Amino acid sequence: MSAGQQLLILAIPVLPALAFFVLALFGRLIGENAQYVAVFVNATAFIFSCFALFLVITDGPISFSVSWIDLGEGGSFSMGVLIDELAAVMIVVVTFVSLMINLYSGAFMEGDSRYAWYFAVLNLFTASMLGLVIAPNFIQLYVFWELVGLCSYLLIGHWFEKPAARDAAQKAFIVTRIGDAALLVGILIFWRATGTTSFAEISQAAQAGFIGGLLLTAALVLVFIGAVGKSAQFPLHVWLPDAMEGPTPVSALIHAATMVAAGVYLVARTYDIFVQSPAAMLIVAYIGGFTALMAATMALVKKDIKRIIAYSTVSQLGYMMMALGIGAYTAGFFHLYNHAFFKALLFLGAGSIIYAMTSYNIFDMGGLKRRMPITFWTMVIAGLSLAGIFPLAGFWSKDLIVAGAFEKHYYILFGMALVTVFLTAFYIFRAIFVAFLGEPRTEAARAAVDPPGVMTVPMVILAALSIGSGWIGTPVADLFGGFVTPSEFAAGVLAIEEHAFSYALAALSVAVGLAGIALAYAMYAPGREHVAESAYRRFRPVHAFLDRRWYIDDLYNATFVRGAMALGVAVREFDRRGLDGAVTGLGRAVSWTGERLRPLQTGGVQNYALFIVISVLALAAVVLGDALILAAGLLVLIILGSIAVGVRL
Amino acid sequence: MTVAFVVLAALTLLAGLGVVLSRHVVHSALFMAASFLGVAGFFVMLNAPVLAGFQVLIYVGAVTVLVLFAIMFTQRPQARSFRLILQRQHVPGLLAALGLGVFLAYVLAIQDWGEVSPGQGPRAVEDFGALLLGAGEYPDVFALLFQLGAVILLIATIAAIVISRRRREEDEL
Amino acid sequence: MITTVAIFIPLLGALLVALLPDERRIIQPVALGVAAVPLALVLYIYVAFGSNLDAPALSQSYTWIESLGIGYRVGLDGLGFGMFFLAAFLTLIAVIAAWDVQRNLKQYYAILFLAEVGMLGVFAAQDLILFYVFFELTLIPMYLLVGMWGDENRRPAAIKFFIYTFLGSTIMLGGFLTLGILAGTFALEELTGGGGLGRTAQILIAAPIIFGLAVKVPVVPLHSWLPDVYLSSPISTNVVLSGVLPKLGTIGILKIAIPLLPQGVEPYLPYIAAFGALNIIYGAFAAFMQTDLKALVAYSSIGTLGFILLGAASFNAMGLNGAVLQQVTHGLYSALLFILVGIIAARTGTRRIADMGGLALSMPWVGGLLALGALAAMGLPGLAVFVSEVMSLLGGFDAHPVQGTVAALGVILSAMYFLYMLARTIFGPLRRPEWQGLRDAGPAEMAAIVPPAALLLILGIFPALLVNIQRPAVELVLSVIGGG
Amino acid sequence: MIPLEAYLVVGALLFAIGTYGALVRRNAVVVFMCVELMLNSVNLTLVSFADYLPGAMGAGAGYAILIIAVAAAEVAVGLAIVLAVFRARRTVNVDEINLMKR
Repeated sequence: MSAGQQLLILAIPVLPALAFFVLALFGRLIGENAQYVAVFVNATAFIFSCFALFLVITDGPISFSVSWIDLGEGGSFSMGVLIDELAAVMIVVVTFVSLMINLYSGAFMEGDSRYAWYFAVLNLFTASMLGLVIAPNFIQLYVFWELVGLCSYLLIGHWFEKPAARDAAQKAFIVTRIGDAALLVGILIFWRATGTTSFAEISQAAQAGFIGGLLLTAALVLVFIGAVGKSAQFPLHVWLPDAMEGPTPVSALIHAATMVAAGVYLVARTYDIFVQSPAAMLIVAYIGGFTALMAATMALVKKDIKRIIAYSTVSQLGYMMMALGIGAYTAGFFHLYNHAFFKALLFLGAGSIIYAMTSYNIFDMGGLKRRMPITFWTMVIAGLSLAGIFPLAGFWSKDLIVAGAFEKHYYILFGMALVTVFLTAFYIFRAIFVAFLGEPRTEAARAAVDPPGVMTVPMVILAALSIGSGWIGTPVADLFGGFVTPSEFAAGVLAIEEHAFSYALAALSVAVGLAGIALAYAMYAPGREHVAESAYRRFRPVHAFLDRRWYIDDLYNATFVRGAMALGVAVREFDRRGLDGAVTGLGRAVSWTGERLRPLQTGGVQNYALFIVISVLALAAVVLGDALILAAGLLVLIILGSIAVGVRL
Repeated sequence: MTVAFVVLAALTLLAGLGVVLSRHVVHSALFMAASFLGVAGFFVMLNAPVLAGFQVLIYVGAVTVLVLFAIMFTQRPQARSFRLILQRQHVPGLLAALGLGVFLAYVLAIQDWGEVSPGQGPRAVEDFGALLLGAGEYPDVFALLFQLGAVILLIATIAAIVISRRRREEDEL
Repeated sequence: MITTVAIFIPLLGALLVALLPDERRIIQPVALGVAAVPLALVLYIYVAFGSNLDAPALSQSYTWIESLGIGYRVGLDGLGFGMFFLAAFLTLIAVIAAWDVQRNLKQYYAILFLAEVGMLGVFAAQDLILFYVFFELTLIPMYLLVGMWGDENRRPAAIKFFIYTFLGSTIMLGGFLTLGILAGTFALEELTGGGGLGRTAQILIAAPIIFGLAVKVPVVPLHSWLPDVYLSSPISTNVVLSGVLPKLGTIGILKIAIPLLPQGVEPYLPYIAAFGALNIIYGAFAAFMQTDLKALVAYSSIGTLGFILLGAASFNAMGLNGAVLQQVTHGLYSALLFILVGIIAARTGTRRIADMGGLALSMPWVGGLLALGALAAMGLPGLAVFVSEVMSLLGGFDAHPVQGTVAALGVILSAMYFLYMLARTIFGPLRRPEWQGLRDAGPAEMAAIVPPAALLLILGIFPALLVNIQRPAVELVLSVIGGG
Repeated sequence: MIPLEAYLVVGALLFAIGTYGALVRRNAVVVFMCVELMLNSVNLTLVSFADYLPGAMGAGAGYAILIIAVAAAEVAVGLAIVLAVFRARRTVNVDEINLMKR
């Protein structure tokens, strides 16, 4: 490919990065114009991304790199670009959602005291995410992996005056950092075993037998723990709900569409390695399936609309992981792609509500349907898509996953997936019914109106995509499945074969979803509050268990957080008392000994002279070497010494 | 010769003991002068009359006078008791000094000095000059040491002046 | 010749400053000028000789004591160049950051320049005895800087520092002398590879050398002098103390212990790596519960230095390069953090973490750069520490998987305490209403904190700027190890 | 001919006597005198070496000159110190001058 094209593709991540530096350094000068810079940069990046996608479609994968650190035979790292079909779709999604969010944020963040800084970090995030997506090796991936974590930290903590936001940011960073450390160790293992960090070369090395068996599984599990941290899978899911303290557009971009999907993307990216360890694949599948179910149950009882959507995100990411784990590669990534649109839309809808009124609690809302029609209808579309109702986007990918689990004989996972479908439909429509139907419950809800156009336009665009994005992967014309496919190698290992589209399974999953919506209507439709109330009374312990997030956070607090603090105190005290005490004690011992020896220093000049003479005699005796003289001399020395000491002046 | 040696040795050593043991400081100083004279006599016997001259001039003359002056400046009524002029450590001191003397005498006496014959040293003043300036067949290290000695004397003179100078505030004491 | 000039210019500077009248507006510009000269020379060397540090213009060799093979031999190599640069750079920063030195400013600068002579000399010395001389030459100025301009605990702290590190360096000197006398020369170049000594002799000699250097680094559990001294010293002394002084120890390991005694160091490697990991974990846990902001930074420093040990113990290109680079990056971030801590303490009147909060609201630059420094310290990509840490880890894990894994877990711990620190100092609501009007960093303060921050960023994005310089030297060391 | 050893033994004994005095006398001036005795004994030894040993090349005499010079310097400085101490402390007794002890 030509240098011009390379430059153009490089510009995709570099432009937002430049925008970050400009906005961060000159933010005060730029002020309110920051959003125009951001939107312009993102639009450009989006157009370039589309161009890259076009190039990939016509010419195949793009790949080039420059040396970053070169140690000759000692190994070298490069920073490069690898845009294959997977990455091409991903960068388009990232730049597109990012563009939408930048548009939306312009109005949403109006009047914020750190307006330019917000856009700066948002752009840094976009740049990092793009850098991650196009990474051809683990080192580059890790670099940007950490950077998106940083951006997430900064954006969750954007309103850092609020202790809740500050603590949530801290929690998010630390929890994901645990995953990152595992990922790092995984990278270290790969480096040690294969001497490279490139995805392709590691895969080849593994095929050639340089790494295999338990070690390969261990390395992959560690890499997967990294993905678990980023994608908020069990047991590192605890940060994502708290992360909702950040501005809502941030949640839409980072905690729904892009960054949290990075974990899934990582597994997809390294799929050729993963498929070589069936044990690792099983772990991925079961962690994913379990997370999907668990998060869905937690979402059932939440009152905060953003948290409901957050748990939904955890749950949906679990789906994707499960899909990858069972070998339904295309389905998993297809779901990621669809999910990005409808989940971003859900968050933007929530953001619109926040914009109109200050509370996140759905029971403070009510009756918003008439007052905020655009928000309502887009939310319904997104909800239907999430619930997997035909023919919206979510249906196509979710159905592929459910069907995949069935066809590959993972019946437990299939059962979990179906239950999750039901729960998903229930909780999202519970939120929609409570928030939008009936009568307003507060003054704020009564006064709510739809947000300005700059915010609704992205929502409408995303709504359209929530309906239609899945249509490129229908069984009639499976464009997506023909484009993003596992490599021939992975397909061979997994023995993937074409399956006919199962209408029965599709009908089943849609029916389950509709049943969920129906139950939600039965319990939460206007005038039926007593149903929910009686259900709550009957299942109070279960409700408490779910509301306390299965007590997982409490468990972590009691064990890890307390443990680390106790250890910290112990080390501090050891350092202060023990170690420093030992050194001080040594000093004391020396001065004690000195004090005891002090009488020897009589201060009398002649006393010293006497000792000199005695020492000379002793030395002379030694030099003479005659044993007798030596003994006598020493005897004399001892006698004289004791007399001299006795003679203290 | 032997007689002279015995007399000189007796003079030197007894006078030395006198320095140590006499109760009066002035007596000590005079005994010291006597001892120096004995050493000067030895120098004459050892074919070094020049050194003997130096010895008399510097030690018997200058040093003794200096010491006497110091005694004049610092003397206060002396204790009459002999014990009080000595340190409390006089017994170990005596033992140590005896040990040293015995040891030195023993070592120097049993040592085989090889072929010895008197009359080897520089006898004339001219030879001394050559020796100190490192000329002739003598080792040339003395040229340097000689100059160093000169410098030391100069410094010592200055130092003595500085140290013993009365300061104004001391006058008030 | 250039090297010698660069080393001794500060000595002239010290004299010059001492002769000037003791007024800040006269002293400070002159001191700045003096400090800028070595830095300018280093930059000139980088530009003109970057790829060719062996050039004769940079090295000098005079015999001093011929019978013992001791000589005045200086020259730059890739191992020392980064630190040579950093020593010059941080001295300049320290000169700027001396705003809390209230009295005897000219004596302060004069002593600081004396210390600079020692620091520059250590990194350029090519002779064991010369190395030792410069090594000790830093000690007394540092002792004076802490002991005369520190806070109320300065005296005991300074004495502890002096005795502790002097003990270490004396033991080290014992090793040096044994090595030099047995081998008949003290020139590093001739000693490389062991100077003809057998394996047993090398092992025996390596022990005191490594121990002595470990005190200087300091390696846990020999670190107990460090917190007291760091806490007591004025800001600008901290800059040098944390940025350069520990590297006297690590450069000794990298430039002397390993290439000179390859077989002797080899049996100790697993332990060195283990102590590196211990440093990382111990430093993190000790930092975790500190109540004093400065103490937290001090302990974090102990932790980060562990990566140098880990990388050095790897005996492979990746790890050694990482260790050499980590020396520089650690210096940059710790200097930055100590200055910022000093500014914050001066503004708020406290160093207790629990008493702070929301400082980013009133001091965005100070808070932002504190965050940047903390993020750098915890190894965030894009900032230079990440590069060196990852390289050290890759190399270290390659050679010592268990120690490497433990060290990698330090990544979590460092994130924990630094985020905890950020959350309680710059984030959150403003703790006291009167802090609303706290002044953000002024021009002088910005001049002290922006350059290290910028360098962290530049080296983080383009690590090759330094890696390419040090790479040939590391390869030389590797060839010694392989051949030895 | 008187044997060399005789001179040496006299020198040794004189040295011992000087040592004894230097160790036990309280009066600083006497201590100085005793030190002078020791120096003289050394001189005596050196000069006898110079006279008797052919290999000495007369070096003993040279050293003796130097010792005399140093002794003179020492006496000058030493007595000056004694004077200064006496002025400050009103005593020349060595065992009373132990300010360095504390």
